[in-house]
Amino acid sequence: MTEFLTVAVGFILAMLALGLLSILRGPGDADRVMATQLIGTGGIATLLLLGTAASIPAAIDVALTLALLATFTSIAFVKKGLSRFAADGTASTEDE
Amino acid sequence: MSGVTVFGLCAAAAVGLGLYGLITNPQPLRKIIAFNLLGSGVFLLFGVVGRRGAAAGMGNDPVPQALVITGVVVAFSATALAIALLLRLFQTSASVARSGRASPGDDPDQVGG
Amino acid sequence: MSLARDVMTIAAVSAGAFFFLAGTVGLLRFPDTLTRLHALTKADNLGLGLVVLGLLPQAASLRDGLKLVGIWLLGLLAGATVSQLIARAARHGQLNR
Amino acid sequence: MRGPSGKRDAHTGVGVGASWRSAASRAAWFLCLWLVLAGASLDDIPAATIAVATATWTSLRLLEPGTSRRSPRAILRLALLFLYQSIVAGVDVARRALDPGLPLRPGFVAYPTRLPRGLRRNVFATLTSLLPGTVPAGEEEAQLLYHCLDVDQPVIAELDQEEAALARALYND
Amino acid sequence: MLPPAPALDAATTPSGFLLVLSIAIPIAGVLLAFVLGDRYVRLVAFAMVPLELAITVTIVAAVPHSTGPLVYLLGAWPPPLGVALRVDGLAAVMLAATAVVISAVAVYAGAEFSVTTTKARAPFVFWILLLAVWAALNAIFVGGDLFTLYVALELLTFAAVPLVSLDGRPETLRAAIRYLLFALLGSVLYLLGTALLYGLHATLDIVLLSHRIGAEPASLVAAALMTSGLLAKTALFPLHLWLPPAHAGAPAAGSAILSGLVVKGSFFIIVRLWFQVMPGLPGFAATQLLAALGAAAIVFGSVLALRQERLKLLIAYSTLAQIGYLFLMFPLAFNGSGHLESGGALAGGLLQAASHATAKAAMFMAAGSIYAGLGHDRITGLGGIARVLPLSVLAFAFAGIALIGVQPSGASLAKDLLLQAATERQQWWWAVVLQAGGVFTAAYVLLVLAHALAPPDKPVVLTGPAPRLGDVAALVLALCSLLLGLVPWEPYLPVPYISPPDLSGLGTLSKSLLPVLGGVVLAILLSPRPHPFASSVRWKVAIGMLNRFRRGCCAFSSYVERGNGVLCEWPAASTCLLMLALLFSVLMLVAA
Amino acid sequence: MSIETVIEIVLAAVVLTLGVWTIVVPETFSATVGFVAYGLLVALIWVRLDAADVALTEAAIGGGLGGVLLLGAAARLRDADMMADARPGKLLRAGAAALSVLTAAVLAGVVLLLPDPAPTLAPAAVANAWATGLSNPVTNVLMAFRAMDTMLEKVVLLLAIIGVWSLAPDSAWGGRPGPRHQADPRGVLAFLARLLPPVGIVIGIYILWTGSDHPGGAFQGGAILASMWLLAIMAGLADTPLVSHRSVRFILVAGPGLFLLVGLAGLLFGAAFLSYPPALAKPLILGIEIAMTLTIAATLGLLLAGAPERSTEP
Repeated sequence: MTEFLTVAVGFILAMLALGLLSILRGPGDADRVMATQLIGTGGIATLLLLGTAASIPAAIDVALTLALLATFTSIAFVKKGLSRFAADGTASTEDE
Repeated sequence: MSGVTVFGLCAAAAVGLGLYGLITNPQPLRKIIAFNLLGSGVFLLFGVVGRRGAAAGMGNDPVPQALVITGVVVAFSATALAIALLLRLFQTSASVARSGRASPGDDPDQVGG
Repeated sequence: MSLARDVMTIAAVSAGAFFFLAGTVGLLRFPDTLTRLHALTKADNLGLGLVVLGLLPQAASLRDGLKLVGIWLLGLLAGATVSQLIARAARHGQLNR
Repeated sequence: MRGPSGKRDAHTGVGVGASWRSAASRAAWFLCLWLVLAGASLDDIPAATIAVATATWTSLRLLEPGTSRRSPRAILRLALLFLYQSIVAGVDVARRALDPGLPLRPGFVAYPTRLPRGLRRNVFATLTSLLPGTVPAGEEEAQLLYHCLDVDQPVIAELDQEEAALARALYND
Repeated sequence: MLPPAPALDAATTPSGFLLVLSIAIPIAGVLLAFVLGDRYVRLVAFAMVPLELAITVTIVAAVPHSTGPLVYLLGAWPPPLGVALRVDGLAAVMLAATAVVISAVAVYAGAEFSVTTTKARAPFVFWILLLAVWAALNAIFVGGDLFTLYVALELLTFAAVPLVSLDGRPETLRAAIRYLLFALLGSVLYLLGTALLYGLHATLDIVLLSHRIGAEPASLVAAALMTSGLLAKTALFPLHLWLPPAHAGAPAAGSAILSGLVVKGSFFIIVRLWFQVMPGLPGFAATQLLAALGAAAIVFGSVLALRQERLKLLIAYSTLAQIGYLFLMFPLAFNGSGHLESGGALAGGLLQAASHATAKAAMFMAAGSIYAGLGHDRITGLGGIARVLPLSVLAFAFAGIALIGVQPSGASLAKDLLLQAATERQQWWWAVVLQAGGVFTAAYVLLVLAHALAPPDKPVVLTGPAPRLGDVAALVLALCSLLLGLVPWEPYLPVPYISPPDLSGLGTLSKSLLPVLGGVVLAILLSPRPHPFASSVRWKVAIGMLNRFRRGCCAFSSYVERGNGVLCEWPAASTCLLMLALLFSVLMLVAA
Repeated sequence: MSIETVIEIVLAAVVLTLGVWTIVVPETFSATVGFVAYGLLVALIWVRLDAADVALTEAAIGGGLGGVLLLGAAARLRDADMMADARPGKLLRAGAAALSVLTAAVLAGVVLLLPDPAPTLAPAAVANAWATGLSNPVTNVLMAFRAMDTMLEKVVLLLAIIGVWSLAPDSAWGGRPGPRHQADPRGVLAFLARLLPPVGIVIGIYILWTGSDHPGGAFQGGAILASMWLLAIMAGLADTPLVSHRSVRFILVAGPGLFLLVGLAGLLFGAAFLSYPPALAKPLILGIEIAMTLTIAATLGLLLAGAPERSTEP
C-alpha cells in the first residue's frame, strides 16, 4: 500500500508542477494567483497521501492548516491588487 | 539516508538561488523575497541536519527544529519590518514625485483575462 | 477485510489522481482565465475529495477520518469562494481591456 | 462540523430566545469540531471551553442569527444533490479537458435569482460555483452573472432546481 | 552518541544570577515602557538605566574575584541541551563600556527626547530602543551559545534599524532599508554557519564547541560563513555600504549608539568565534586577510572622512576607519604554534573597541549639539562655534584626542599593546599601519577643530538653546575615553605590561606630537576644501609650495571616493561579501 | 534508487523550479506568487523530513500571513521602480551567478561530508522530558531547554512592532494601523469572513493546545488566529485597534512579560532563571504558551496591518 500511495504522491506532484508552470506563465495576475489555489488542493492531497504513506499523523494537521489558509493569498490579491475594480462586489451592485 | 541527501542538496541550491537574487535584483521587494528564499534554504539545512540526527524514536532531532521555528519567526518579523519600511518609503517618495505627474493611468496588465 | 480496504483506497486514490490529471490538462489547454478557473476548482476539488475518500479506510481512527472529511469541506469552501473572487476579478479585467 | 453548518442552525424565533438558541446550536457545532480535532479527553476541558466560547462569540458577532426554518430532510437532499452535482461537474470538466476537440463555448449567463442579496445569495452562489460548468462571476441587481464553459447547456434550469432545493432546505419562510 | 560533556563549567557560579539580570532588567524596561505608553516611557528608562548600571558595576566587580568566568546555566540545564551565560574579562570590559555609553546617551537624550503632546512618537521609540539595544548587547556579551547569539544579534538589528529612520525622511528610510537588508544577509550567513556546526558537533555552546571542533572542512566553511556574515554587520571595508548613510541620518543620540556600540556587537562575536571557538583553525593567511581589510578600511574611511562636507558624515566615515583598526589585532595575536593567542594583541583590540565606543559616542553627541545650535553641520560653516558652543567643541576635541591615541587615552594604550605585539610577532607592516591610522585620525579631527576654532565670517547665530547637560555628558564620555589608559586592566584583559603614564616625558610628547603633525599635513593635502587659515599670507606661501603635491593627493582621494562609490553599490558589496566568505573558506582550508 | 527517493527528487525539483522562477521572472508580482507557492510546497518537504512542527509553522506563515504580506506589498508597489537600485551589468550578474553557484556547490559538498552517524541531541531531549511533563520534544526545547532563545525571539517580535509603528507620521501616532478596509458587507469576501474565523479559532486553539504533546504550539496557533483576525479586517468586518490603547499594548507584551515573570520567579524561588518546578512545569508552560499565543496573534496581525495611518479622531 505504501508503494502505491507514494506513487500517487509522485503523480499528483507532477501534475501540480505542470499546472503551476502553465498558470504561473500568466498572462494575467489572476491566472498566477490561481497557482496558490492549485497548491491549496493539490498540496493538501499530497500532504495527506504523504502522511499516510510515511505514517506521520501530524501531516493531517498540516493539511488542515493549509486548507484553512489556502484562500488567503487570493484574498490579498483581490483586496489589494484590484481595489479600484472593487472585485469583492462593491462596484457591481449598489444597495438594493 | 538518500532522501536526506536530496533535500540537503536542495537546501544548498536554495541558498545559492537566494544569494543570486539578493545580489542582482534591483527591486527592494525582490531582494526581500530572495532573502526569504535564502532563509528557507538555511532552515532546510537545519531540517536535514536534524533528520540525520534522528534517534531515540524521533524522526528528527528536536533541537534544530526548535531553532528553525525561532528562526522562522525572526525572519518573518524581519520581512514585515522591511516591507513596512518599503511601503513607507514608497508613500513618502510618491508624495514627492506625484506633485509633478498626472495620476497614473490604468495599467491594462493589472488583471488577467 | 484489509484487502477490501486496500482495493477501495487504490480505486479512489487512482480516480482522484485521474481528476488531478484532468484538471492539469484543463489548465494547460483551456484558453482563458475564466475557463481555467473551472478546471482548477471543479476537477481538483473532486480529485481531493476522491483522495480523501481513498484514505478514509486507511485512517487510524474515526476521528482521523472525520478530520479528513473536514479538510475536504474546508477545501471546498475555499475553492468555491476563491473561484468567485477570482472570477469577478478576471471579469472586471476583461471589461477593462 | 464547520462554519456554514453553524450558520444554518439559526432557528425561527424572535429576540433573545432565538439568539440564545442559535448560540447554543453553533456552540454545539464548534464542540463537535473540537472533538473531531482533539478527541474527547478530560484534560482538554479548559481548552475546549475557551475554544468553543470564543468561536461562538466571534461567530455571533460576525454573523447574526438567522430567522428562517430549516428542514433536516431537505438539507440531506440538498447535500446529496450537491455531492452529485460536484461529481458531475468534475467529470464534465475532465471530459472537456481531455476531449481532443476541446468542446468549449464559454460565455456569461445571467440568472435572475429570487434570493435577496447578502447571506442567502452568497450561500447560493457558493453552492452553485461547484455546479457543472458554472462559476459565479458577479452580480447585477437581481441577477447573478455566471461564467459558463458551455452556454448551450441548460444552465438556467439547473440553477433553478438548485435554488429550489436550497430554499426548501434552509430558507423556507 | 554524544561524548560526555566536559565538566568545565557545568555549574552556576555564585554571582551568576547577575548575568541573567543584566539581560532581564532592560527587557523588563522595554516591556514596561511599552505598556505604560508615551507619557511614562522616559521615566521607565531613567529608572532602568541606574539599575542596570549598578548591575553592570557589580558584575564587573565580581569578575576579578572569580577563578574562571562567571557562569549561569539557564533553567539549570547544562549545555549542550541547555544554554549557558558566561562573563569573562572580555565580556566584562564590553559590558562596562556599554553601560557607560548608554548612561551618557540617556543623559544627553533626556532633553531631546522628552514627550510633548505633539511629538510623542520619536521619544517613545527612542527610549524603548535604547533599552532594547542594551539588552541585546548584554545578551551578546554574556551569551554562551551561538544560536542565542544569533537571536541577540537580530534583537540588536531590530533595535538599531528604527533608530536610523526615526525622523522618517525618505533618505533615512532608504538608509534603514539598506541597513536592514544587508544586516539580514549577514545574519543569514551566520545562521548557515551555525547549522553546519550543529550538524557536525550537535552543540552550539561556545565552550563545548571549542573542545569538539577540529579542522573538518565543514567547520572551516561554517566559520568562514559566520565570519563574513558578522563582518557585514560590523561594516568592515568593503562591506560598509550601509554604514555612513545610516549613522549619519539617525538623530545624534541614535548615531552615538549605532556607531559607538551596535557595530561592536557583531565584532565581539567575531572575537569569540576566532579566539575562543576555534583559536587553532583560522591560520596565518586568514588573519592577514582580516587585517588587510582593516588597513584598507583605515585608508578609505579616513580619506573619505576628509572629503565630507557634513560633520556627521565625517564622523560616520571615521567610524569606518576605526572599525578597520579593530581588526589589526588578529594577525598580531597569531603565535608561533599557529594559534590565536588571547594575549596583549587581543587586549589591545578590545581596549580599542572600548575607547572607540566612548569617544565616538561623545563625538556624535557633540556633533548633535552643534547641529542643534547652528541648524546645520557643514564643516566649512563651523567658524566661530568654539566661542558660542565651547563645551561641545571641547567634548569633540577631547574625544578626537583620545581617538588619535594621545596618552593616557585608551587608544594609546591599545596602540602600545598592538605595537608591542607587532614587534614580538615580527610583523612590522602592521606597525606601520597602526602608526598611519593614528595620523589619519589626527587629520580629520584636526580638520574639524581648525574650522571650529577659526574666526567666523559673520557672527554666529544660534538657532536653538545649547543643551548644557547633554554637552556635559558628551564631555564626560570623552574624558572617559581619554583616561581609559589609567584604568587597571589586568583583572580583565591580559595586559602584559603597565606603562607608567608619563605625561611629561619627552618620548611621550614626541609620540603624541608625531601623529598630530602628520595629521596636519594630511589634512591640508587631502581635504578638497579651502582651509580656514589659508587666508593668512604665510599659509598661502606654504601651501603654494605644496600645491603640486596637493593636487596629486586630491586626485588620489577623488579616486578613493569614486572607488568607494562603486563598492557602495548593492551588487558590488554583496558580491564582495560572498567573495570574502569563499576566500576565508579557501584560506582556512589551505591552512588546515 | 527506491521509490521514496524518486518522490523526494520530484518534490525537490518542483520546489527548486519555483525557486528559480521566483528569482528570474521579470515581474515582481509573478515572483511573489511564485514564492508563496514555493513556501507552501516547502511545508511538504518538512513533513517528509519528519519535522511536523516546522511544517505547521511553514504552512501557517507561508500559506496565510506571508502570502498576504508579500502579495499586498507587491500590489501596492506596482510602479515603484523609483526605489530600485541600478540594474547590475551583465558582467556583475555573471560574477554573482558564478559566486552563488560556487557557494551552493561548497555547501552541497559540505552537506555530503557531514559525519555519519550524525551527532544528535534527540536522546538527551527525550531523556529530560520528565522535567516538563510535556511529550512534544520540540515544545520542550522551545519552552524549557532553550527558553531563553524563545523569550528573546518574542522580544524581537515586539521590536518589530515598534519598528513598524515608528514609521507612522507624527500626526497619526496612536491611531489605527493601516487603511480602513472597505468591502461589500454582503459580498463574497464578507461571506467567507463571517464563516471562516470561528472555525479558524477552534483550529488555532487546538493547534496551540495539542502542541504540548503533538506537533503544534504557540506560534503556529497564534499565526492561525492572526490570519483569522486579518480576514475579518480585510473584509471590513473588524478594524485595527488604536495603537495607543492600553489593552492592545498589554496583549502585545503579555507573552514575553509572563515568560520573564515566570523566569524571574524561578530565579528567586526555584532552581534557576527559566526553570520550572517539575510539579508545576506543565501548567506554567501552558500558561506562558497561552499568553504567547495571544501576543503572537496580535503581533502578527498588527505587523501585517502596518504603521498607524489614521489619527486618533474617528
